[in-house]
Amino acid sequence: MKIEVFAILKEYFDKEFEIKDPLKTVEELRAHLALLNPASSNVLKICRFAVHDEFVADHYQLTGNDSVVVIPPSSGG
Amino acid sequence: MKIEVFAILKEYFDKEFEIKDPLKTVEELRAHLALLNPASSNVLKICRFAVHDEFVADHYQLTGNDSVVVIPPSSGG
Amino acid sequence: MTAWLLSHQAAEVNMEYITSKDLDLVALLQQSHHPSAGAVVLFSGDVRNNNVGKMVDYLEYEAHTSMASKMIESILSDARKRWSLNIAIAQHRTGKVRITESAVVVITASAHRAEAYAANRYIIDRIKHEAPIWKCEFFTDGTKEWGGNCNCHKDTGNINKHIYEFEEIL
Amino acid sequence: MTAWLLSHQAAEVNMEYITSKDLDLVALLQQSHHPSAGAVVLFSGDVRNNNVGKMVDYLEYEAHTSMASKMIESILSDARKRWSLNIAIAQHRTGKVRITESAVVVITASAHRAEAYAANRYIIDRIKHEAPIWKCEFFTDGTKEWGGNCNCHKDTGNINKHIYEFEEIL
Repeated sequence: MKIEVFAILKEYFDKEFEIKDPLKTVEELRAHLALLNPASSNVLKICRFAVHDEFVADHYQLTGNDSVVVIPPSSGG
Repeated sequence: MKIEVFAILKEYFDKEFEIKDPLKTVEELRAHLALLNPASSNVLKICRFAVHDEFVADHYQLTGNDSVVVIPPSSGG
Repeated sequence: MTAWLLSHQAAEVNMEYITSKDLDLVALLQQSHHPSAGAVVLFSGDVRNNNVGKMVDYLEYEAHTSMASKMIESILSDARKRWSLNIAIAQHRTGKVRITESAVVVITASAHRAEAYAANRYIIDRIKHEAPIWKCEFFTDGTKEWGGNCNCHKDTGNINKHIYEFEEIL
Repeated sequence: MTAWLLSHQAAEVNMEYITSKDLDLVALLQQSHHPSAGAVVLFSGDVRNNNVGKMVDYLEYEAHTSMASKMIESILSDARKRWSLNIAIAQHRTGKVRITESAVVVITASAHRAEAYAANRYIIDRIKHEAPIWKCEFFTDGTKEWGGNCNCHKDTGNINKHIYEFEEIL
């Protein structure tokens, strides 16, 4: 699946990258990313995930074709 | 003394006029104006009075040379 | 840097608090950005086309100019004491003001937004209750009425005691 | 009458909620006077020259444009449901924003001022907490930091539950 990250997450990951591992849920993806770069785990805990421009919950079922966006807490304004 | 009125009071009095009667206090002036035009008395009750650009209390001592301004409740903005 | 300093001072020192000219909201807003301010709040009191169920044609404002100016200056000064403000300006118009035109403008700027909102609300509430400025409403049916008086004395029993909206929210 | 109607619709329908261009506060303000509105409130979130004790050189904003746009649209729609508003617009900038420049603008207009202030505060609070927009602070000492995150989850225990400033004042 395709992953896109924003803001501070770009200090831990490429802006966009592929994950080939067969991850079933957002929860599994969050854990997988934390393993890829343990320094990111505190931020990842408070990130939201989105598919097709909609936020998805931890139990959301991912497919290999999904494009997943990882959204850190807002700091606009 | 010279009297100047504003806003709704102009419907009851000239904008500026002289009072020759020997009025001693703001309280007396307020009563005097209400006698001059009884229709104005309800408005006069809630007016503030000013001399030299400063609000003055009911017991303020007037002199014949004073210019007194009669200030209805605000309705700006 | 010099530019904002000069215009900032101009806004506060040479401000005409009462004017019969159109309020230049654009010029006032443009000079209200300040390097230490993260928040700017502008309030414009516009003339609207209806009041108490009647269609309004236009308003006419009258002021005791010298007293109203001193009072606005004093209100702005109180606001600066109460909050840490980088900008605090206010201007009220007199004479004929048409629908959608601005009768009064208040601009506040501060480091954080809570102060800018609160101070802005405080300033406009006090101007409306206390400044010797009056509006006469001219309705489309040809009638007119000196209106919208502060009626706080009915609740407070004292023509010098007001009930301010900002007190409910601070 | 036609002029404001057209510009009013333009403001709400064709509004770019997220833009990399300078925010045109003047144009937005000028199209925010409405015949039924007695109060216009404009908030501008400006970049200030210091934060957490450090001198700021400039900020850079990043957004998930499509999600942030939808979220701003939804926040404005919620505000219109909650209050009777004649105007409700908001725009956030991305890219490099310099000191005194506006990073975000919110304009509300309503018949009376209480609604315009409250709705304005509601909209900016929700944008800051919820919209996927982030700032990176570039300090004059050469360091940079992704900063000012919403930290509500520390108090609410839920990354989707926020503590809004507007809730304390409504």
